[in-house]
Amino acid sequence: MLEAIAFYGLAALILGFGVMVITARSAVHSVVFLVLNFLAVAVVYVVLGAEFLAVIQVLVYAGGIVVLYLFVVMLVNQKRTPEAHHDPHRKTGLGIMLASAVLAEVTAIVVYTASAPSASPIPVSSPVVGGNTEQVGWLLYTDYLIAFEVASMLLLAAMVGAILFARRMD
Amino acid sequence: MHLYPITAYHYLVLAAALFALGATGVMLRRNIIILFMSIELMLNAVNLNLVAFSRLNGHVVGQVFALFIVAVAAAEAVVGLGILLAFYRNKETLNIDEVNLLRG
Amino acid sequence: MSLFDTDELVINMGPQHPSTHGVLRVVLRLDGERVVGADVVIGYLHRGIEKLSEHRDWQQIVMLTDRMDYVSAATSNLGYCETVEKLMQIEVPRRARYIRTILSELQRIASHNLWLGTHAMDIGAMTVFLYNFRERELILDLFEEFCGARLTYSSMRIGGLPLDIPSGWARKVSAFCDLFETKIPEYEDLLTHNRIWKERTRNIGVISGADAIAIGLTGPPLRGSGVPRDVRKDEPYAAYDEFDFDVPIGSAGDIYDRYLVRLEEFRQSLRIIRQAIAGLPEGPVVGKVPRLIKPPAGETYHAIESPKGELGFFIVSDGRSNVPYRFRVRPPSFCNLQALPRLIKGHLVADVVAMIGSIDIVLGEVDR
Amino acid sequence: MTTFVWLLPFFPAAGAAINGLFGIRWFSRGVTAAIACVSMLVSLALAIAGGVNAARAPIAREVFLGEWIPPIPAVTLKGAAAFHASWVLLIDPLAAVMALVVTGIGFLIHLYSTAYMRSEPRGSYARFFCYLNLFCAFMLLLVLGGNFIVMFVGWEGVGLCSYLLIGFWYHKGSAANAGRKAFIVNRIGDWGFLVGIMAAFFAFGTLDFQAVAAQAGRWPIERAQFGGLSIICLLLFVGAAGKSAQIPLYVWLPDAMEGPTPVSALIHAATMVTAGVYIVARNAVLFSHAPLVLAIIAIVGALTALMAASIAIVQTDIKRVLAYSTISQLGLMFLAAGVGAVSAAVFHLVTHAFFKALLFLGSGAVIHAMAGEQDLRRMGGLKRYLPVTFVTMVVGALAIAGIPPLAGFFSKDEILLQTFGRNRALWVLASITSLLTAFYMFRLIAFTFYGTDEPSSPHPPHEAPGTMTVPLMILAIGTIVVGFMGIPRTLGGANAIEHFLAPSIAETRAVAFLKVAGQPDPPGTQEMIAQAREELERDRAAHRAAFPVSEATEGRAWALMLLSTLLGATGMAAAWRFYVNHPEVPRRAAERWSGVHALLLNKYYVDDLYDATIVRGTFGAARELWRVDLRLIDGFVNAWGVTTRVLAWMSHMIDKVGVDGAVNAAGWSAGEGSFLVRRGQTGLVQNYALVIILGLFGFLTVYLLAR
Amino acid sequence: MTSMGWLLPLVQILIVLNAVLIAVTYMVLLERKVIAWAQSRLGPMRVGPHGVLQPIADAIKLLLKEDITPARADKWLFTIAPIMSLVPALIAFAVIPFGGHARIFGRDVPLFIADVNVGLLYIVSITSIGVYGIILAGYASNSKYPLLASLRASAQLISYEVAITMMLVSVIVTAGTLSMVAIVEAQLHNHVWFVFVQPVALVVLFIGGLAETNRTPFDLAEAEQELTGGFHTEYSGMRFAMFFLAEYANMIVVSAVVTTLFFGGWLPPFPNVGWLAFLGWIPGWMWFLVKCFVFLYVFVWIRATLPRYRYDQLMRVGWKVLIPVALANLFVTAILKVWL
Repeated sequence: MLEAIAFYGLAALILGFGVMVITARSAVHSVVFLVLNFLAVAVVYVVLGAEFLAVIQVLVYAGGIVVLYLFVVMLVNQKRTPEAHHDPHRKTGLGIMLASAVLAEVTAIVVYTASAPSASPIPVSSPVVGGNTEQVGWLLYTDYLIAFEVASMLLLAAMVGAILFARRMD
Repeated sequence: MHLYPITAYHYLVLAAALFALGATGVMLRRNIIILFMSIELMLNAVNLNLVAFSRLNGHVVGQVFALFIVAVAAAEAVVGLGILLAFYRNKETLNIDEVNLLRG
Repeated sequence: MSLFDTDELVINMGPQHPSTHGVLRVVLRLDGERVVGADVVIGYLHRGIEKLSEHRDWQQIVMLTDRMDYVSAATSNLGYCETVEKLMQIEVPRRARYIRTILSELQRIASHNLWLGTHAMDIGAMTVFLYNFRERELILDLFEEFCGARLTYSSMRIGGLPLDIPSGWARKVSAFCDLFETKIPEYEDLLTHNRIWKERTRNIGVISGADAIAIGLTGPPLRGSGVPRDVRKDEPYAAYDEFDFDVPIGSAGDIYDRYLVRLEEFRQSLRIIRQAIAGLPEGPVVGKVPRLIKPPAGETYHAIESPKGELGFFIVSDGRSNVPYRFRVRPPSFCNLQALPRLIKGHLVADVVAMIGSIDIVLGEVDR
Repeated sequence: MTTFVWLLPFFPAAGAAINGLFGIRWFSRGVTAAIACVSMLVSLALAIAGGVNAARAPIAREVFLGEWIPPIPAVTLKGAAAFHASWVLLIDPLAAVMALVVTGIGFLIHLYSTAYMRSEPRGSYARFFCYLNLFCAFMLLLVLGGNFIVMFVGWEGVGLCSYLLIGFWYHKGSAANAGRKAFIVNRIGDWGFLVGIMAAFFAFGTLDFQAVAAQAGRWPIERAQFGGLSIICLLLFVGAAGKSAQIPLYVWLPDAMEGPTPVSALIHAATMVTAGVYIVARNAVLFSHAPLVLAIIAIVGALTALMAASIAIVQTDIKRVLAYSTISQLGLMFLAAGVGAVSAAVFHLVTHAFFKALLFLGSGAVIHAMAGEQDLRRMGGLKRYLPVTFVTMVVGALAIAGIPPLAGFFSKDEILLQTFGRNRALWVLASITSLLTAFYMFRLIAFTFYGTDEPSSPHPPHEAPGTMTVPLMILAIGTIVVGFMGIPRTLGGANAIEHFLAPSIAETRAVAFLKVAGQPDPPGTQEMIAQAREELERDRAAHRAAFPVSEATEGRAWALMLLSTLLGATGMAAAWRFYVNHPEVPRRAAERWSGVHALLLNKYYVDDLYDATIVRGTFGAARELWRVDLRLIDGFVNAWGVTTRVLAWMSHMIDKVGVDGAVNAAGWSAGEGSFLVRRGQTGLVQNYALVIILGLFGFLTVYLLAR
Repeated sequence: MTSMGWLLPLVQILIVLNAVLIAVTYMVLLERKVIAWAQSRLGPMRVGPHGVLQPIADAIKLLLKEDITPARADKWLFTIAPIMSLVPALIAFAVIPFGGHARIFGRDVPLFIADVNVGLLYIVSITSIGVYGIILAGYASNSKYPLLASLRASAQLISYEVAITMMLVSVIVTAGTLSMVAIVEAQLHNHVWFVFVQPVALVVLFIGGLAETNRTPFDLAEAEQELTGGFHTEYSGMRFAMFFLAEYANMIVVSAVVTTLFFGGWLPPFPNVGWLAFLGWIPGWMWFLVKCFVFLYVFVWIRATLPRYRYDQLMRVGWKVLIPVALANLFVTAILKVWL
């Protein structure tokens, strides 16, 4: 029962904040809702037994990436709002329709799968007692070490690239 | 599939909804920054999926993948926003419709 | 900082700002935190003292001079009185000259105390402020005992002093000197060798000796740049020619050097006061002054070394009316402030307050 | 202790890394020198510990550090095998002795260099110590390597360091050229060496020293025929000759004197150049099965010794005299190895390391005092100014001349004795060499320290600082005492070194070797050692039976000893007479035998010969090939070209009319026909995204419908 | 644990929240008093004996003051910013162990709200959320000084967070756990407070803590002499009070974290030394509070002593001193951990 309350409550928050992100008029407001959305997702992670990922979600996403967004939003002091200029070729309505259709289809697939007799009916495993941080770390540094190193190279490259972009051109 | 008890499939549906929301944002908005944020929403939906699968399979590999997605999202945000700033410096706008130098 | 180069930010520092020492207004154009341009706007405290003085009789003007450099009223009084005495060629008794010297050196210490306190406060050292006010309070007590006022003393008269010092005052001054000597190390402990203080002040706001002369700086800012100019030494007035003291000078011409110069002036002032107390002659404190002061027609300029720099008075008398024909002040704060715009260009916002502080201005004197 | 043997090369390598990475930019000279010297000192301490350990239990221990090259399928003489290499260090008496020499002399030379290189700029100073440390690390790897591959890493590494250090003053053209020359000549040797290693692998299926020795022991001794083992040994000897400057590959060593003097002392006298001797000693079993190659080695060694000694007589550059002397002494070592007296060769290697390092460092002090002057003729009378240098250098000269009881006497006498037993002709050559050695050494001493000429240096020469003289003194003491570990039985000694080295170089088929990887000695070690000793004695007896050597009797030993001392004294006396008492004699002699003098002065014209044949030949061949290119191939190509052009013109016409028309028509029709598609290219990112979503939608629809 | 199991955490949360809020208000009094003594003054003396009721008076004043929203401010953000600043500061207390376990009413009650297995990371991530309050406050005020200050503050927070997190990793490596409780227990088992193991980490962490809480000499974001009060220039009344509370709550968090990581949390000094066992008679939470208090005192002491850094100097200290030191420390720690 408790889990159901938590799930539906969090789902409402996540989707609600998501809607606010894409509809807010000011970009700053969007950013704030994005943070709240991420925090709600982090709570979902905790519910799903992924504490480490939840903390990383808050630390890296909410505390790092989104701060970057906020910085950029505040730095680009817009002289005319983007919504002012409208390209006639835009197919916004079609886009929303398609997105809804995709959502409906995915939902249908999941529901069918879940209802299929072969599907395992209940949550398979309860979260590991005492957390799974150690397991994540273990996997990260053994089986996925190469991927880990590649990711670090990617971050380095991104860092260098960003510095190059943002540099004053003189 | 019922509303109760909550299974991993519920989370999959939630993730799908979040993904669709992100996609809608990408379609809807013209401010590039908000576009980026919508992409972040979609990435989060993917992460949610991975964590749900990780729960479903009782294995933490999904979480490890989600960690990599976080890293990639960080790189994407950094480079994307860098490009965006450079773009803004040149054109003084953030309208996606004006990013059209390659139009046919 | 390159992320911030998208916009140039214009901010108004003052006239309502905690560290512009009154109502100075600095319009800063910022590139991020870096100052790319600065306009100094003054006049918010203009009371027209020069013009007012042309409608007051000669003794009344003493009161107006109090309101110029209000943290250093005694030296303003002295400058004015000596100018009129020079115009009228009045001989001031030796005892009066000694007491004037004591008063102006006490005033110098008090003024420097106020400066050091606020300057350190601008840079974030809060305790130094209160330490300095603790000692300044003692000086104000001495002034109160001498003339009854704590800020605007009107402590001098043309031809001498309004009254002799109270009995025991000289001893109290000596006691203060002994006490104050032990307090200077306290300031130094907090600042002189403090890494952060040095980083904030060294090589910041550098001005070379030649530039300082070209701009017209006087007082500690000039001496901080290594020019040994001091009116007390170069053109002695009051009783300064009878005492031994040194003129401290800096070398780099940065904020830190100006700070060191003023700290050394604390010690030199104590030296002068002790000599004056030891050799205080007996006699009257007022010279032969006519009842109605009406200087002969003519003009004169006389300068003294106020705590801020060279304070000069230029007075024209027509010899007929009992008011000055023309009264003009050369205020050191005003002249020193001219260095500010060229000092702060290219520095950071935080340095701006440090530089304003290091010049040591009083807006009452700048605007008059 | 044995487990930590890897620390021996590690410390100098770490010192090199620190100095190389940080020192060049940031460290002061003092810090650089401290790091370099301390790393060597630690290494020395470890080497002493290892030596004590080896003396206590003279067995070979292998230390396995890790895999390197994973197994690669290969074909060997014995069928399919896997070629693989691992990081294995081998510590046995021979390695311990070599490590002690490298670290001990290396440390002293580091210490000496701190003062000698003082006038270098800071960055250059750090670079020098980086190279020097790196050299020591590689040298230790060379002598400690447990298989050919690890040793080869060290082998190439020291070659590299030698190149870097010879060309240390790279802005000086001659130094850079000398470095290149050394490198290229060594390359020839290394080619032989590498092929030798491959051949050894092909023959034995392994490259581990112990295993090779064990295998080779089972092969028949190739007494008459030039078989597989002989080929391997010859190839290995080519490498050894390159590294150790033997005929015909010795020409690089004199030129290598362009490097700083401490480098000459360390690399080109004491350690690296002896690597060739070490190789022969290390593979003594292998070589002992190829007597023909041993004979070649002995002959080459003797000839090299004599030839170099004769050249040294007329050289006027102080360092070149010493360089030829080094070549000559190396020749003696090879002679000893060639006649089967491997332990005598190693003994001479050790003593030579001491006195030659001493002589080089002394010459460095002289050069230092003369402000860079190296020409003997411009020196003289330095005895007064450089008392310490003088005394120590005389000690070194006496040692190399073979005057008892200094180190050189014992080792050289041992070689002469052994040679006499095997071949009288070679003994004659060696004896002449030792006579010449004494002569040219004292000629050098006379030129430098005696004579009436005032030195031509602008300011009076001065004794070097303490950091330079202290190593000199230590080395002088070493020169005096190090010989005592090899006092022959004739003189009532025990010939300790021969016994000490015996397990490493005798027939080691049965010698126990243990893999050590962190654990203490396994139980039964002592028994194994005892058993090994026993078998060793048996093997030696068998060996003696197989190689009949005319046993040195007491009387003969005494006689030879006396004779060699006499020869040394004669050489000294002659030098004294010619260069101190009658300085005009040599000049007259040179005039009288001008042909011989010129021959010697020009080093038997070997360099010119190589230049005329090999170098010119190479250039000439290249030029001829270029001509062939120009005439034959270019002509052919040009003919083709003309043909092609004709064809191309025809093709062009077809293109222009037929193909271009078709293409243009296609382009035009595409351009005109794509007006519909082009509208999709809106430049709106979101429309592209829309297409992605559309694809997703389609995919999902298909999926849903299909299930 | 019966059906009332949910009650205990609730009670704990209530107690901790109230205690923290009271501690924060009295922290203000403590600061004023200590600084006053440092400056040979008396400090607040009027409200209650020696001013002990001053915090209450302050609270009443702040609550009753007019809460002004500037005319052209972004009202919604202007309201949410102080909340986003205060909430992270308060919920960080959830994982701080004030003591071990105690027996209250016959039950075994832990003296911490939660022992999360990623406790330290939790604190780091929660405090990293606090930066939003500052940025949004600066942006929402629609005023230049606050904007400048908030940019300064966020740059400062982000860059010092890197050094702090890296230093925390050193401690984590030493302790081998991320849980706050387990870190304290590790100090018990290792027989030594980690301050003796990781002294460099303590210094860097404390300097970083000063910067994170915007305290002298890193109080650039609210330097009133330069930026007239920084990002909360436009704030007044309760919303200002929230920023105020957040700052002092953050100070307490930093002190508590330092205490837990380096000074053995609730452990008495040298808990394994036999003849010092009598120190164990003082309850653990008292030790914890005493240690925290010492660090809070150091915070105030530093404020009374040092001038303020300049913005670029501050960034230089962060990037060119603290982060390299933290990296080196981490490197050395890792090497020692692996090879010892």
